[in-house]
Amino acid sequence: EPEIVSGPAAEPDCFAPWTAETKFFKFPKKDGPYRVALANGFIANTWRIQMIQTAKAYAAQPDVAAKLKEFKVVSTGEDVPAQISAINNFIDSGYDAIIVNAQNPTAFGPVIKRAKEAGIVLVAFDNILDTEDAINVNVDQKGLGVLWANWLAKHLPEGGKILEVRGVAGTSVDTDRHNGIHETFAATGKKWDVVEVIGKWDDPTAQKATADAIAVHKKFDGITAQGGDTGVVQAMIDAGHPFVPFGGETENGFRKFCAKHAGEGLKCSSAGTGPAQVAVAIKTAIAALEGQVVPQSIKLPLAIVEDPNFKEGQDFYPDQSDNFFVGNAFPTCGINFTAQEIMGQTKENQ
Amino acid sequence: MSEWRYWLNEQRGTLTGLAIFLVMFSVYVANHPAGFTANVVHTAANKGVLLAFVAMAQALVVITAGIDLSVGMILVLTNCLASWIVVGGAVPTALGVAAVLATGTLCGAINGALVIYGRLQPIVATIATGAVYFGLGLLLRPFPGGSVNEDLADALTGRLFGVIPSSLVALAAVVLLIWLPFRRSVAGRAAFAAGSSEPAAFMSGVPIRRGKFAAYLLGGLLAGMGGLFLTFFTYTGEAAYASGSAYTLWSIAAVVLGGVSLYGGRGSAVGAIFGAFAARTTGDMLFAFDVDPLWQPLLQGIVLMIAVSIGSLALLRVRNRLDWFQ
Amino acid sequence: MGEIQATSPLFRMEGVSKRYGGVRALESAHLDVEAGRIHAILGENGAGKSTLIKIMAGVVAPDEGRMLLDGQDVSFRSPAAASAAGIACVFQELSLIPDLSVADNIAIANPPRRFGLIDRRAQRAIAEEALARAGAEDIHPRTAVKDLPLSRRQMVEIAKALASGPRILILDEATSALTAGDVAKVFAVLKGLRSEGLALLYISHRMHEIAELADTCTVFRNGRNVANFSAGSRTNSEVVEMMIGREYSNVFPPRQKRTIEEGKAPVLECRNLGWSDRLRDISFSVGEGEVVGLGGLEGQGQRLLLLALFGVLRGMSGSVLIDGAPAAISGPAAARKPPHSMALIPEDRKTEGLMLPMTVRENLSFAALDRVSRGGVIDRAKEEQLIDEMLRLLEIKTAGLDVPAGALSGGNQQKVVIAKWLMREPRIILLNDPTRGIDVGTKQELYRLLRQLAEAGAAIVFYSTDYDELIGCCDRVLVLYDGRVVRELEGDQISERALIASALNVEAGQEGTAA
Amino acid sequence: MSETSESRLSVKTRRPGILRRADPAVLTAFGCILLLLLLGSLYSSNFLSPDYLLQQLKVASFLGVVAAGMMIVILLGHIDLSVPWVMTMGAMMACAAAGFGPAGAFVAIPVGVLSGMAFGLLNGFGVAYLRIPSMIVTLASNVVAQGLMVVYTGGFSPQDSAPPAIRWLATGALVPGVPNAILVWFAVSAAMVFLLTRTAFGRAVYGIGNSERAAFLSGVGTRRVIMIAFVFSGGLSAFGGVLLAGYASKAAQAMGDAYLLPSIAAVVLGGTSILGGRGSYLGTVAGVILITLLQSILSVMQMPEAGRQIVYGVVIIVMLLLYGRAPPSR
Ligand SMILES: Nc1ncnc2c1ncn2[C@@H]1O[C@H](COP(=O)(O)OP(=O)(O)OP(=O)(O)O)[C@@H](O)[C@H]1O
Ligand SMILES: Nc1ncnc2c1ncn2[C@@H]1O[C@H](COP(=O)(O)OP(=O)(O)OP(=O)(O)O)[C@@H](O)[C@H]1O
Ligand SMILES: O[C@@H]1[C@@H](O)[C@H](O)OC[C@H]1O
Ligand SMILES: [Mg+2]
Ligand SMILES: [Mg+2]
Repeated sequence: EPEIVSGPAAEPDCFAPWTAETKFFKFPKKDGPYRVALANGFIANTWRIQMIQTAKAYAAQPDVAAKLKEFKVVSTGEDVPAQISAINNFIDSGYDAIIVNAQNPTAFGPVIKRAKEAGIVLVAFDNILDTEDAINVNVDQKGLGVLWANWLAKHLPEGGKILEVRGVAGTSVDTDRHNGIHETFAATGKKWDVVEVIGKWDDPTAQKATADAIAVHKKFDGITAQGGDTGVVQAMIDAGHPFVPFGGETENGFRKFCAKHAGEGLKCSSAGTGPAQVAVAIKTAIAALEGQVVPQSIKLPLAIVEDPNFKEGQDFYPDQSDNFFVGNAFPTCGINFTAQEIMGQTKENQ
Repeated sequence: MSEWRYWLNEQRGTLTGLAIFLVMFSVYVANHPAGFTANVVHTAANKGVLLAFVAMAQALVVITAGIDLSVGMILVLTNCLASWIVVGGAVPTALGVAAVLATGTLCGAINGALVIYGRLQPIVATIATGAVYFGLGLLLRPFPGGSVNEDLADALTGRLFGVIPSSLVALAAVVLLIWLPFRRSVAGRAAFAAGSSEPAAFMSGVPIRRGKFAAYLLGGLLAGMGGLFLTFFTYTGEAAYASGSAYTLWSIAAVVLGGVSLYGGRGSAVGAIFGAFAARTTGDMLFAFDVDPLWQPLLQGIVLMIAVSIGSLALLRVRNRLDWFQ
Repeated sequence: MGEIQATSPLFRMEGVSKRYGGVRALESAHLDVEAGRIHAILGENGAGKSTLIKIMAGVVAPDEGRMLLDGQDVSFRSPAAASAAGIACVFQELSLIPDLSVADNIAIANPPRRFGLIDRRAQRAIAEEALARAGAEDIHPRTAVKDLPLSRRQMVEIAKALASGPRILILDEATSALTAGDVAKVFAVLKGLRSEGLALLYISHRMHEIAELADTCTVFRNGRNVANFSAGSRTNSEVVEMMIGREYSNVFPPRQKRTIEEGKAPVLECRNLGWSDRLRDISFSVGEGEVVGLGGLEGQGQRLLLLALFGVLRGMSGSVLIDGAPAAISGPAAARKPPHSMALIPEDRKTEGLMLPMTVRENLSFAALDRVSRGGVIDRAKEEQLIDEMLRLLEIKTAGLDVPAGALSGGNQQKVVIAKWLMREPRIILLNDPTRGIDVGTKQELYRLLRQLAEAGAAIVFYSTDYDELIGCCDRVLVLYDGRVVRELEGDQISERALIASALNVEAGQEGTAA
Repeated sequence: MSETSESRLSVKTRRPGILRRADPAVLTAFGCILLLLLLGSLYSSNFLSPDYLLQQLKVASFLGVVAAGMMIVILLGHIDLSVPWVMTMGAMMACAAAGFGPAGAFVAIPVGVLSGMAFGLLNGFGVAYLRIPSMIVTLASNVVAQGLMVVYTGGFSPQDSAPPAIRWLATGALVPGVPNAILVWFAVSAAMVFLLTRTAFGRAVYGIGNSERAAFLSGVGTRRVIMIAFVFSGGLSAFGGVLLAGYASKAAQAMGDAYLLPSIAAVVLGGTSILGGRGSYLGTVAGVILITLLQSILSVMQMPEAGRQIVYGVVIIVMLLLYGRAPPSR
């Protein structure tokens, strides 16, 4: 059971509390090296693969490896109960800390309770847990929507017709981002005509939906998309749609387009956090096990790049895959992977 | 042949399912860091029971030579519904449970009506109804949330006398109260008969429609129980499309592993339960063995491939090639 | 013609008609069925016999007409309704459910119940009793039907009909797959039932069975009942003429005297063929132009032997020689190719010979596509030409080449099966009971065809369950018993008496003199 | 069973002339397409614009290619559930091959298609030789394919952007105004019609779908035919993936997920019997267009996802009730 203490956290730049009200935890110090587990849900997209590669790379860094007796990763697929069971199994097998990318933020109540009773440090990231009893390494999903909407509002001061490409229906991430966008638009008091289509965070799907929307609506004044951004731009190009301001995520392909077509009007805000947040989560878990003070909810800095600041070799990599998410570094936490070294790592090792 | 040989022959599929499960589970437990403890069994039981309900639902329909590609979505829909109404005191909770089960049953009845009275092919009819059920689930839960009567949930997902997982007890009760009577009923026999040979069943005056309808209907009920248990297990409702599809696909794998013939007429829901537990254990194996995380999905695929190929060993014994086509 | 004036029949059909699309399967049919009598229904293929019975049994709904049971109007909405009224039926197509046990099947229509659930103990008792009544005590009630051979299944079917305690029992070609011993048992049972006062309807294409059993006969032709008379009041050929509506003579074509070339190897030769314990040490040869019959009781390995020759069975011992050279035939695909050039007319034309929903054209050329195509592409003109030849050769009656094969009458379906193999110009032709369920007229055509093919140089192996056919068609007959060839009869030796004696594997005194 | 087909066909024989050859299901499917467009045009006249229609045909062509493979397998009375990841694999392998310099670019498309054919071979072997129900073999091989792609993506820093040739194949315009994808689909369709109606293989496929036993006893190498059919299906799925990669200009994980159920639905809505043995390729084309249009119109009308799913399901059911019913049993 952690002690509730007052801040600041051990590494305040990295372990930034979510709000001023955020509690701080101090777990009883345990002697290392530790057994740490990562319970991932589904695995079959680039983001997740990149995340797992980052986790392995981070755990293998000499200073981190020295603190770890074991680092085990299990991916349980789409099914929430399977993930719950995996965490239960980790608890029963006596792991010191469990890191989770939760399939469903609200489903883990009983396991959180068990972990707490067993004195296990539970850290959630990316898809975090709806609880104050575990540590959340958090991305401000709603804030992301707000950011994109503000970007569009800045470029379209009079409002306009917007295409919003949404993610996977039924998830909280999609809903949060959507709400952020709409609340922000509403607050401007301008007239916004938002056409929503569903891209499912998938390039071909988003591309198709965008192409259809363009064929029927002919012209949009601005576009925002969560995931599938590369496909959305591709659809604009294919349809000869004029380039317009765009708020989107951080795929390398998207950023390539943003850099290339900025002059023609593709003014982008590209923001999000990369899969490297898993490293922050591991770091947090180790810190907690070492008895350091950590916030219950850690706010990850958004990696934001906006027009005209797209820099080749830093914000995007023209020769690399479209699919990976740039912004894989958290300098404030001393985590400085570049995406391509992550995705290439095993290749070199082999 | 003596009587027990007949029994063995009748139960061959189910026993194969049991054997596959036992082998896999022993290997799993033997390699589990915590070993064979009440906790480990409890965890495996809770996870297995969910798929077991869905697999039983699938088995009932498969026995009629049909297939239900909407079971996973019935699970999702009932989960979303339960997260709204299985709350509050004893009476509202009980009413909520009844309403959730009734909804599952209704979904099954719709599938049955389309297949039997609408004369649609089960594969496509249930692909379509699956979309509808998922859509309804999404209407109920545009994003994850809701709650459930936690006392009831804990009781049904906890342990009896500190050792026996109560979810297993619930599952056994369902087998006893639904499957066994069904199998012994005229409708149940009609379901088997229709699955084995519909023209012969018709000529024999078997109430085919009633039997098939009952199978679909009970299938919906069982899938609804799965949804209810999902809610008990997660305290929440979520319209997760990928998860619904995954349950559907794994339910097919489970019935095959459990010795239910996809051609109809043969198999038992008990076998499907073992199949479900075996299927779940393929995932658990990855936990017990130290497998590179990126290799896990591949390994699971290969284990599944091997498990479903086991049945084809019998083929080596076929000496009259015409027997291939039975 | 009617000599029978029943006072009040148990069951009566008046003006019953049934159409399938344009086909009039039954045309204002009349039928009186009386208690305590065995009533035979005769007619060639497609005459409407089965349709009549399906209507009685509630399987098919009639288009018009009425039915009376005990003078009361009845109409059956389902087989269950007919069964409840006391009508039990043994169908031509077996109506057993393969995955259920014998007991389940026997009690299927109305299983005994306790507390609303099926009482398996009681059910088993019922099954045992019914099996005993049908004379099939050897069948264990727990066996799955699919594990039984065809002849046993037919016995189960009969037991099932008896178990429902019927007042009217209908048997539609119910003995076609039975062994002689079973037939005798079944006949005894039927006679017993008659004396108990049941009404029995009996359909069969076997005239001698009808002669033995029937009290009354009704003949159907083209969906109408054309004659009604007491058994024994007409000669066989009169009856046949009523059935086919024309004169009936010279059933079997004359045999040509064969001259065997010196030193020429037989076209087909088997040496010590064995498979499991079902075929044992079988050796024989078939020369060019020869028709060799396979005789014996059902299920003595004749069908398996044909399948073995055609490469369907795995793990055979012994050897097969073609033109004196050892041949390893790995399956039908290999068997049909030169130099083997074999053809097999299979047992069941509906599931093994034809794809019923596909067109007559597609069925005809199906086995010969390699001969009418180049590089896998079908040459339609060539296909058409071959098909035309076959239609003319076999006089297949069809509304066109684009109608589904399933729409043809049974006899014509069988002709299509034969035609599709003749398109390959086979040298070795294996026939598996090709005339089963075929009417006399068509049979006659088939006999002629066989002879023609033999004269053209084919080697023919001909399995038949009909002794007359073996006698009339074959140059030699091998009689099988328990997977072995127990006798080889040649020329005048082939007589009914000799065939039966060897089939039962008993020593028959003076074969030569039998009728 | 035989009654079923007999009475269906007896209807057919009564209809005159040209109509006799056209399947009523195909006609109804095309009718539904027109109806959909009409309904759509009430929302926006742009639904009838050539731009929009070409765009639909282009997008339909990916599904069309996949559905062609699915149809062969369904005609046999089987099914191929490995479509999603075989498609993804085809796309990823093609793009990966293109990473190996000019030679790679040259073989990219064949490599993608071949990888799909290899999986088809695995499926076909399981179905034809091991006689495992296709539903379960292909389900398992889908999991295996997914596993391979995860390992591959994680381990090999793959090249995944589509090379120009693949781009061109999907989005270029050999005939001005007509995207090549449509031409490719047309070519695949022409080949399919030829294959199914003019070749011995096509006849064998229908024959096996109607009665595998009869086909076997007719001397058809049924196992080989079944295996080849699955190889076709795998190859076409992968080819669909390649085209999709060309459209999206890259390959990505899970890109085939959205194609499994629609490809089955398209084949069946086009009048092919899921039990095998019956169906015409033209119907599949109609089914593909129907599904694509339906999805697109619902998407553009901004129907929320929940409503889209419900409408999508209901429309399929209604259409099946219109013309996809089995005949009554009595
Ligand atoms: N389900 C059906 N659909 C279409 N036509 C049918 C159907 N059943 C029977 N017929 C046709 O009705 C006619 C009478 O058939 P039925 O089966 O009654 O003949 P049958 O006298 O029993 O012949 P067999 O001696 O061959 O058994 C035939 O022309 C047959 O093709
Ligand atoms: N289901 C059907 N659909 C269309 N036509 C059919 C169908 N069944 C039978 N027919 C046709 O109806 C006619 C009468 O059938 P029936 O069985 O009486 O033939 P048949 O000429 O007496 O032949 P056979 O002597 O071989 O029995 C045949 O020409 C047959 O092709
Ligand atoms: O956060 C999301 C992550 O969970 C998913 O796996 O990929 C897309 C990301 O936006
Ligand atoms: Mg006739
Ligand atoms: Mg008949």
